[in-house]
Amino acid sequence: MEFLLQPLNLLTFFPVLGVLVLLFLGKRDGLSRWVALATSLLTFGVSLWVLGMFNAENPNLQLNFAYDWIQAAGWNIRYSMGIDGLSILLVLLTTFLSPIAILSTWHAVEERVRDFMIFFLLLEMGMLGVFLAQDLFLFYIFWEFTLVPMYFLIGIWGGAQRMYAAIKFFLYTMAGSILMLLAILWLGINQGTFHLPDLIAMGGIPPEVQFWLFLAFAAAFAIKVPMWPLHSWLPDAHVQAPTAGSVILAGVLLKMGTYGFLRFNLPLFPQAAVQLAPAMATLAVIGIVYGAIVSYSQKDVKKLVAYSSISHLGFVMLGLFALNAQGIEGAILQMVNHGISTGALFLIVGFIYERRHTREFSEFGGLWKVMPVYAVLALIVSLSSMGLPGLNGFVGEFTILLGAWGAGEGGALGSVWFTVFAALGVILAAVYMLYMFQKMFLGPVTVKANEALKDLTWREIAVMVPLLVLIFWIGLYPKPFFALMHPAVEQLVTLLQAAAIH
Amino acid sequence: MIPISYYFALSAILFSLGALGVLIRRNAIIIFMSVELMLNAANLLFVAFARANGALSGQVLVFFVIAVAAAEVAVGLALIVIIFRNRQSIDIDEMSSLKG
Amino acid sequence: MNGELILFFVLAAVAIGAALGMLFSRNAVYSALFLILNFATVAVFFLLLGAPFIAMAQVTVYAGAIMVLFLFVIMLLGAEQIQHQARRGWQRPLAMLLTLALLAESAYLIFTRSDLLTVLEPAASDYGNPQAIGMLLFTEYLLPFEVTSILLLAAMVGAIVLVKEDRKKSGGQK
Amino acid sequence: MDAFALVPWIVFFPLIGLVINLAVGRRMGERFSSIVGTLAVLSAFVVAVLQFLSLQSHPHGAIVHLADWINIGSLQIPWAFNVDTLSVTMMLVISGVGTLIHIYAAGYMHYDVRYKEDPGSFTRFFIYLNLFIAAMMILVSGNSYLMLFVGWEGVGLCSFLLIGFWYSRNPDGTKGLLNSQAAKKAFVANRVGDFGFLLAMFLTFWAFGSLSFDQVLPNAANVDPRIIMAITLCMLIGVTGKSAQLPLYVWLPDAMAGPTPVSALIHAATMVTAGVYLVVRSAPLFGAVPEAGNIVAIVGGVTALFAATIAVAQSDIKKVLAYSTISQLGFMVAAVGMGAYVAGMFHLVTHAFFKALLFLGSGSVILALERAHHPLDGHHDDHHDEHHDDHHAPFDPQDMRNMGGLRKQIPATYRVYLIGALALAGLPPLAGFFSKDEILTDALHANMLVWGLLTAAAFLTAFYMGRQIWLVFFGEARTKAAKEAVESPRTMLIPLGILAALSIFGGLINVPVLHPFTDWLEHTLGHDFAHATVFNFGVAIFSTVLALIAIYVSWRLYGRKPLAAGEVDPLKKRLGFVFTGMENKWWVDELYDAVIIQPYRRLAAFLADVVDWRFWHDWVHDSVIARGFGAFARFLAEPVDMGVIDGISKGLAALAKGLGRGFSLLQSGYVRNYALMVFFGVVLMIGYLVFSS
Repeated sequence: MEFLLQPLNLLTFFPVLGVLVLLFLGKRDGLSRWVALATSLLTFGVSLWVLGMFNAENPNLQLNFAYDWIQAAGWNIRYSMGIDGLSILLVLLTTFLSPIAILSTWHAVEERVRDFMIFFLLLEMGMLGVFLAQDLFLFYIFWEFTLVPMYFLIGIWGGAQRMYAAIKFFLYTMAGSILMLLAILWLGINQGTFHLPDLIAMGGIPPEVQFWLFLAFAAAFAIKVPMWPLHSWLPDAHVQAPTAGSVILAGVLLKMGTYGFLRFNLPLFPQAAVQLAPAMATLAVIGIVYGAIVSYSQKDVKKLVAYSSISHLGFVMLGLFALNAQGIEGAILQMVNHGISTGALFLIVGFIYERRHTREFSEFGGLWKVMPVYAVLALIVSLSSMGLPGLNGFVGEFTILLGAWGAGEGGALGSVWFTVFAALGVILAAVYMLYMFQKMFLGPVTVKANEALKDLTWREIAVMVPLLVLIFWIGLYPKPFFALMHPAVEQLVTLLQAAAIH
Repeated sequence: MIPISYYFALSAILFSLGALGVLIRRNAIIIFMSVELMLNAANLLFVAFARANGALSGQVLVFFVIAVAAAEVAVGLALIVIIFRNRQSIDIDEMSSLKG
Repeated sequence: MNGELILFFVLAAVAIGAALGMLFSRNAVYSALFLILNFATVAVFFLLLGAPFIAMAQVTVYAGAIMVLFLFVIMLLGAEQIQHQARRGWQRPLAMLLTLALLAESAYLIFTRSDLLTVLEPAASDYGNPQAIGMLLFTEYLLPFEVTSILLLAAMVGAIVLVKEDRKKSGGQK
Repeated sequence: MDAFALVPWIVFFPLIGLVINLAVGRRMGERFSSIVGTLAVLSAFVVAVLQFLSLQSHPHGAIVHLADWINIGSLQIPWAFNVDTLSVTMMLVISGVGTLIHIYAAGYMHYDVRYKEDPGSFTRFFIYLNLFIAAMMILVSGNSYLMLFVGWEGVGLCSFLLIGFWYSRNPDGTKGLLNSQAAKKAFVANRVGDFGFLLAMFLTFWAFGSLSFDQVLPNAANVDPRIIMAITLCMLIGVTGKSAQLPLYVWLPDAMAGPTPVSALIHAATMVTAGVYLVVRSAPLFGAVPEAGNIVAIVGGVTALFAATIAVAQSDIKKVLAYSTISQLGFMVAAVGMGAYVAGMFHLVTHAFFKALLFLGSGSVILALERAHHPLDGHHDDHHDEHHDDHHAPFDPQDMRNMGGLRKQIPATYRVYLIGALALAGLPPLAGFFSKDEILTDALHANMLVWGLLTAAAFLTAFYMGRQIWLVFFGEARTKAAKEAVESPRTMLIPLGILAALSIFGGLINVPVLHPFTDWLEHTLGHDFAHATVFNFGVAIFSTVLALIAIYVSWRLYGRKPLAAGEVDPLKKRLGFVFTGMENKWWVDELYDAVIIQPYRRLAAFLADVVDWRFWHDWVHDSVIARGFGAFARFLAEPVDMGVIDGISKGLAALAKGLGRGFSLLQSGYVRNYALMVFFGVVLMIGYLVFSS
């Protein structure tokens, strides 16, 4: 009982409660939806309760607890969880996006609704576990666990090529994870513990070993992010996944990669991080520009959004490897921003897909006239995604670029050219986002089928409103968000600076 | 008065008979009953040794064995019922889909 | 030779005989009845060994509940007999051989291990009474006890689910 | 008692107007929407006036902190407003001219939405306008570069929305994508500029440790001049984007696709001057590195002349004004580049008056023709699309060749337009004369090259305005619509009258000798950057004579013998291919298309289709990895497993067979066999335990 009453355990396993209820429900679709929605909302409530107990001043892990778990054969594996400024926003993002995604499936998923909801809630549990686990072994278990429900979400409820996409997603991610598993085992055996705070406090991994461990961890995370050129699974997975799956995939699952860098690579291998920062930043910048250029040439709306994710996450990676407070805080905020904006973009695409069952640009045009509310929402979301000041995307991108510039001469990156090229991405973002907006919403209505389209329903608007509120809130008053993460980031930056001097 | 070796011998005989039943009978239900017999033989030995050592733990263990046996019988007989329904037979030799 | 020893031998003979009877009856119903007899004898052994609670459990649960279940199933399926048909000729002799080997091993153990010759002393008056067992069950063995209840529940649910006919399927198939 | 604390309301009022219109505007009708929109801006104007009055007693202004915004370590950027003479000047211009244009728009859009067959868009227009005013106010009143940038991009967004206001049409009114194309072009060109601005901000922050004006500007002397040089040049990129200078000016002519009030408000009076404001605001930085100033001045001068040449040959009434705006912005940029900040600001203010007047006047002319061409009353009102296009598509109400003799039909418009044109041409004593003269005087002292460029541009300015007046208002009507043109309603004429008055008397705010505007700005800029220019009679007389000559030449060409319908432009006969070049805007759009846009498109297609999809996704992943794995698996299965291992087993055939038979007997599938084996194992194990002890 004590185990479940730990706030973080309660948070992580709350979705499972819904799964249990669903298991006993039978095949009642309507009820399944409501149960899943209620569960995810309650989970969000629990996460707010955790937020209430969270002390933003404290840079360390909070609400943490650890039980001995697998102690056999000299292995010191513990069941350990904790939350701090690096993860709390992502936890909140997860619990926030889940009910929205569930609400968006109301009419989109008609087959095997109960199974869908079960997988979805299991996925939520897995994601929360990833963000909360503080033991490498436990983390790995949650990390791999998330693959399973996502595999089924894509493979059962996806588009025409779903099996191909699902298997590719699974194999790609697994391949990276195996290297990480090896690195985890090395750490656990050589350092005598799998417990992350202990490992960080212990330090003392020789730099040349750090280098290889860093790369092994990076293999898993870079695929998840995905960093260029390991992004090939992403367009497939996104295009084939159902809308709710895309929302969660872009909103949260990709963040697991960047979060992994932040949580493990930076503090565990600080010297390697300093050493490899320019290389990582190079890949990040290539990703930014490449993603933006490739997006422009897409003919499928959802694919465009998928490629834009590569560009956006490039910003996050650049911010992380600026290794200074501005860069990292900007990166964390940008993770949240991307979750909100790109999640919203996928919803936008989903709305029109439900109506027209196509996502080809050539099938649209002039939708503003037919669906004005939809168009305005899409405009705001597009603007947020391309970083218009006053909306959320800008705050993140600006602080990242500012941090990266500061890491230029004499900093972790060694050159300001990273930032210059990354800032080019800001221009290119406008090019492809406006292209998308123009192709879909502006101009005359050219396709007959579009003339009678219905504007958004109240349910659809209700799905979007929370996202819009956050878009404006973060854009205009991001202080509370920065306040949550600042002490933890400061502590991490101090650690990294010490390593840089070393 | 009665040496423990007597009980040991009795238990061994009963156990061997149970094992023999499992091996030579083809009726699934009888095989099942033979398994119960083996369990019983073990129980007897448990109680006997508990007595010899003056400890009650042996008896408690027997209690658990009985409970587990009850559970096992419930599920096992259910399986037999389904098998019979599907194949109209409970001849254990009719079931050889595990053949390599 | 005192009375207790005589009782032991008589009961042992009955138990072994019942076991053999179970083993070699053609009819499964007879087998079940023999087995009940065997269980009852074993229950008496339990009483002799100062375990009245276990003896009662043996009678009610084993001889009562479980064997009644067996009988039910046998009669329900009408599977008292199956035609004799020796398909695997070498199975039977091999089984006999192995059983004898096991018996031989036991005999060797009995004759070589001196500690098995301990004679059981009369037990203390409160040894093995239900109260003592209960104390033990609800203190030291509380967790296994509770787990057993879950196990029984699971078995019950499992049995029901297994045997329950799928309404949709049965309509089409049968 | 000062009213500085009220300053956030210059942003809030327009936002409130916006929200009201967004919520109920459409339901309440046109009248309501226009009144709410106008009142919102008027309220902002009142606040600006209060600021102005407060500044009379506290000329150094105040910084009003509203809320925190981005706080990360040393990066501290609040939402804070900066009230000083410079920002209040801008506020007054924006809200003042803005109010007039809102009133005008109420009249203009009433017709426009009907011609475009979308009456519901009326409210939308005012929502955008209010949003624009709010963004522009943030731009001019923010106390940090970042807040300025918020407004900077915000007005860019509004510009995008308003250029593409008729998003389903082409500029000539037919259905198509061209308007939205123009909107996109404007946004992207601005983004290129913003890229420079962003870099400038990064440099500034890491050099000064802050982005607030009150911490950056006073410390300009303490920072390495090379860094300041880099900052100012990066800012220049931003300026060329926003203020439509070479080489990023190309979006502004296309921006004329927006409704005419938009052209007046955004693309003439306010937004495009933001770049000038930025340079004036950063005067201490530009002042610290004169080389940067020179580059700015030359960019401005070249732009001024370049755009003026194009304006000469345009036949679209709004395009002439658009290139004229670019040219005049060139004047301002050149001025501030030379360090003549006051002159630049002065010209900004007077230009806002007379260019707004000209644009609104041109709107009145266009509407007059449009109303004559297809009257709204009667059954014409509910035209069907096809019918409408059949009859009216070829007619372009903006083409000056379709006008002529309008002076008689629309006399009120004619009069105010003439005032505006003369003010732009720089004839004394109109507003344009004083401000342009001040710039030329400063240029004479600062940089002869720039002076030459600007003087030539001024000559061309007078010429093309003369040409426009002759073509539009004099001679005989060249079309039926021009003959029947209808004067615009009073809601449009009143703002025109007020702007005409301002164009006449606007020059007084910095009249020579008294120069009150210089003193006013000196409070903010300091004496170094705001010193009075001594009035130079030589320059004044020279430029006036030049302007008169230009007007005379234009009369010789267009006034003496009015252009007949269908006749070729007389200048074309004289200038030949030069005129063709001017007419085609020196093919800059085509050049950009060929050098930047098409290659980018091809690059994107190449990367997306060939590199990312066919090479990386299909070939590497599906062919190399997936098929490679398949081949490897087959290799293991067939040659390795069947060949090698089988080969070994053949050598041991007998044994294998025996074993195989034995094991296959064991794997009988019969439960009892398995049980027997288990039992066998048990007996063995027990035997071991028994006999080993």
